[in-house]
Amino acid sequence: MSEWEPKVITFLCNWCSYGAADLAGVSRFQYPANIRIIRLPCTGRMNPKFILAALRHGADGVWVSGCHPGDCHYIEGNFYARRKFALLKTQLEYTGLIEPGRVHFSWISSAEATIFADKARKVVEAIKALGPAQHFIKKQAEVA
Amino acid sequence: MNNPYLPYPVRIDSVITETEDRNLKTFKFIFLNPEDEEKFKYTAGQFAMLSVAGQGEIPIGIASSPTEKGFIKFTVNKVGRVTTFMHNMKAGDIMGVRGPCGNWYPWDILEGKNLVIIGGGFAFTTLRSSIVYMLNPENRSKYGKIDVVYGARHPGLLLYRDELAAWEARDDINMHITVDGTTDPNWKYNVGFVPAITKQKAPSAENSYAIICGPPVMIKFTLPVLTELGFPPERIISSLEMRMKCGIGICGRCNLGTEYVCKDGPVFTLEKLSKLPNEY
Amino acid sequence: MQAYTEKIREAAKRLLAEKKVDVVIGFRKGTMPLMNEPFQARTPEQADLLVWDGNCGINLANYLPKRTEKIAIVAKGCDSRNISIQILENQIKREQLYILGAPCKGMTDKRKIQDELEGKEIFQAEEAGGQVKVSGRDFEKTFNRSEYLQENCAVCLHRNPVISDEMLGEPVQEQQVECYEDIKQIEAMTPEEKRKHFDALIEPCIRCYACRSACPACYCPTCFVDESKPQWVGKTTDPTDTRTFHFLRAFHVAGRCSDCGSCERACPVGIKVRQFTKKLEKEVKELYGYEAGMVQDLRPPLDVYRPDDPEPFL
Amino acid sequence: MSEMFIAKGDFPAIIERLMSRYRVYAPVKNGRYYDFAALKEAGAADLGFKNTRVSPKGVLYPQAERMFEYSLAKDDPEVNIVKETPKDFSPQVILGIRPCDAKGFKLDDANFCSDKFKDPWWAQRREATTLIGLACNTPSSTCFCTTVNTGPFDTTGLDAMLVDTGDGYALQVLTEKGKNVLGIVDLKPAPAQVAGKIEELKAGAEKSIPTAFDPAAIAQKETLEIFNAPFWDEIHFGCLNCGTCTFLCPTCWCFDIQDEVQEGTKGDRLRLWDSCMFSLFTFHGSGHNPRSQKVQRVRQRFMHKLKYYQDKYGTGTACVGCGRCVQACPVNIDIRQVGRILGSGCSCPA
Repeated sequence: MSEWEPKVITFLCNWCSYGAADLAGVSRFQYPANIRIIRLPCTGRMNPKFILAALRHGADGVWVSGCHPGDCHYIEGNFYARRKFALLKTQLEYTGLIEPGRVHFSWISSAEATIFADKARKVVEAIKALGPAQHFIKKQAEVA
Repeated sequence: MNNPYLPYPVRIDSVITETEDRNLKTFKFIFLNPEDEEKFKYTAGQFAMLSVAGQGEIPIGIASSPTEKGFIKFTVNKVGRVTTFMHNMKAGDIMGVRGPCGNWYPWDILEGKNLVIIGGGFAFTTLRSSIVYMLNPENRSKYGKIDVVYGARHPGLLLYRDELAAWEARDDINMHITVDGTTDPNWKYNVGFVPAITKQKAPSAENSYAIICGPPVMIKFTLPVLTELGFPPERIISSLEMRMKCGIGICGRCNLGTEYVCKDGPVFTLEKLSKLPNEY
Repeated sequence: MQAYTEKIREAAKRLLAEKKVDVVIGFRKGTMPLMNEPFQARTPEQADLLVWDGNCGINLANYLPKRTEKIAIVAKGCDSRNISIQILENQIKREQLYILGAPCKGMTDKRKIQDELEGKEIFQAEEAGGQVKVSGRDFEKTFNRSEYLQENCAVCLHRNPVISDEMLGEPVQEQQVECYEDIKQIEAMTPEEKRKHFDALIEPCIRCYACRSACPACYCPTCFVDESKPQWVGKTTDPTDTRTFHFLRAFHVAGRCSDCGSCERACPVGIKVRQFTKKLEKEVKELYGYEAGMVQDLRPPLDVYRPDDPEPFL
Repeated sequence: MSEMFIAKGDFPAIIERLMSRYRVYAPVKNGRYYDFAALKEAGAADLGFKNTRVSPKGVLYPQAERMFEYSLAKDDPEVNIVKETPKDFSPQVILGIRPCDAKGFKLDDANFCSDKFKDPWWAQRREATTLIGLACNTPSSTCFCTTVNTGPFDTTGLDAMLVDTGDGYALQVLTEKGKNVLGIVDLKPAPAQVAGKIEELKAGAEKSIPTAFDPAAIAQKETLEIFNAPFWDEIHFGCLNCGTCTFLCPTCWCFDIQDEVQEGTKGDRLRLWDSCMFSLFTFHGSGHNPRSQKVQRVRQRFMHKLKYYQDKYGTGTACVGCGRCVQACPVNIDIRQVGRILGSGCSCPA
């Protein structure tokens, strides 16, 4: 598996973290190419089903990032998201669906390109350390 | 063992957008294996299960007529998962067709009778099949007078407009095309709801059968008109829609009393329907 | 608790006769030992069929959403908490309801009693005092009800109804119990052990969704398992699909679950599905100090926020 | 046909002999409940059961079954062509099936194999399966098989039947199929007194099952009269539409067909048990739902079992009285009670 590179589905809020990714790009900051970005209007749009869907379809990790609490473009979207994430992460780990370290959350503003690149590296590193995801991938149904 | 669930592979020969809202497209299929066409021998009024690999299957009335050889046609409304997917498919794509399923309009009984065909909206597909079938030179003499009342909300929603115009020009079929309303100053046909136009044209019930297909609300208001014109329930024929999966009377979901709509229907007389639970 | 029977009948007759309500929702005696059937009395005569004992485990709040008539309903602690959630979530209006509060000493777990009988079949069961006497072909046995309660009842902290228009009895004393013992045991496991534990737990699942259907907090117009565009979860008993189902089902009731145990009671194959929901209950309590339905106008935790909410996920 | 005898001590060896030639399904204790499972070792079979939690229909008609497979890869010359999946229809035996469940298979046959269409998977598995039943000496209190035209010693659906006589099993071979399968094991003729013992057990068992309702009375009623009767309001109230009854039932055959795709390049067409209790069951793509209300779905289940099937086939109800739904219903809706109400036409305390 030396050539294995993780796939990390990354949900970024349009107003902050996506801007940070953009800025990181135009600033030519290096960050791993393992992340596959999906733009969301707001982390408040983030549905736990999206994360499960990504993992079911074979993502090795998921990273969700949005505006810092208090800076939401829609005033309070990420405040709601925050509660969902807290419960979701605990429950994912509690039920053993995924190992700790496969699902990441962060708040990154559109100015924080260095932080974005840095976090991207950390996320990919953590997921690499865990190896390929195995247990929660939907395979061909085991049926008669 | 012959597997009734296995679709015949077909190639999409053409896709025609029928209506202005682009929600209805007519798919013309050609069987990949010519011998399958022989096995898929159908009668006007039957339906088939259209199968898209990876999406699922849907029951759709056969719009082509058994007298049209070499292809089969279906007009599909975009509503759910399979139909939406189909609307994005193109000529040349491969999919599947299974059937034919269900019963058909009782052509043996209808011989020598006058026919009043009433259709609304996109429920005109098996009626188109029936009309083409009857107008075929070999068959036309078997039936008496044919009256067709066909309505849509506005002219842009009528199906098969070229054919409607051609039928309009013939003298062996009386077309009564109508729309609920139109802003087209050149509209040369009727304006009004199907029940009203049926009442106005008042086709004779003498030696006649009525076949009616359309949205429930149209059927609800047209049935009293037909009764008024003197059609008894056993001479009013309709076709039901149900959610279906197997299409061959096994999977159970289209069950109505003792009948399976997919196998024992979808064509029922009003008399038969009055004895069945009204869960359709 | 059987003393409630007379009071329920009396109240039902009165409310129906005075036309204060159109129906009274309660239980009637079941055809099976240790079972009662949810029942709605529409006439004072039918009110005489209403009963109450330790076999009223199904959460009656389940029969309320989207109803329009005036309803009297018998509510245990958990039922009343679900009713208040339903009121908050506009499933039913408070004005429509006349709540007959039933302080509760827990519901009998039929399966636990059955387990003690070495496969022998119970023909009859009688409840008296704190005891259940069961009998069958050539046997008779008496159990202390308190030792054979549904697991959720054994660790219930809110036995008294939180809202009511009329109480059927004096409030009972609340229990002082450690209610998260099994959750803590699971928390202490390694990720691998956790996965194995839950895989074994849901292995018998036949995906009938009885747990969802029995849940008084499940009333989404379209359940996620029924969505087809996109389809979030497959419909076979494939392990990943079953895991997804149980995970999302529990997550959907996070902070709205009163731990009434209806899901577990309804499961035809005996899966302890509460192990999913109880953890979320614990987290919600620890993180946000919220317990489902305990305070009338407090919305469920995923519906609200505080600017200084903890961020344990960062 | 002839009556044989197997001493209990010899029984495991007999199962092993059968296993050497056939896939053998037998009741196996799994936690609190019994299930029919393919035996890996003879000792796992446990005939000390009342009945299994889920009916054995899954042996012939699995809860999920791959019907077809296909490729979705663009460069595959056979892309999008749906093809049959190879399947194993080798001979198998269900050992210890109760007479009611075996009778249930016969009722299912009418649905799966009609005059016009044969369900290939059901038909082939059915053909490959030999049913060695086990008579019920001590029926459960929820049993009402005798009401619905079968019984604890009913042999109609079976190829052979075992009767537990205490120290051993008396074995009646009933069909050619049963004879062929059991031909591979050494059997001793039953001692003379066994026949009397069987009669005694049979009489005792039948006597212990009360008549629950009158199917003929339901058959005689007008469909629409009971369909529109007011008692459904009361019958349906407690129902959670959980579908447990339909999943456990030996004669609930309804299924769904679903496509599942793996990695976008290949996929399966699956069929899965479905239930008339679910609102999605009849939900049209257009949004219309002919059975959108709970009361309609509950009515459909009972009407189909107790009325429509009787009217359609004239061979009695689509219920074999196994009592599983009565035992497992979380809200204690009792089909026996419903049968009484349908037959009498009212919900007065019947």
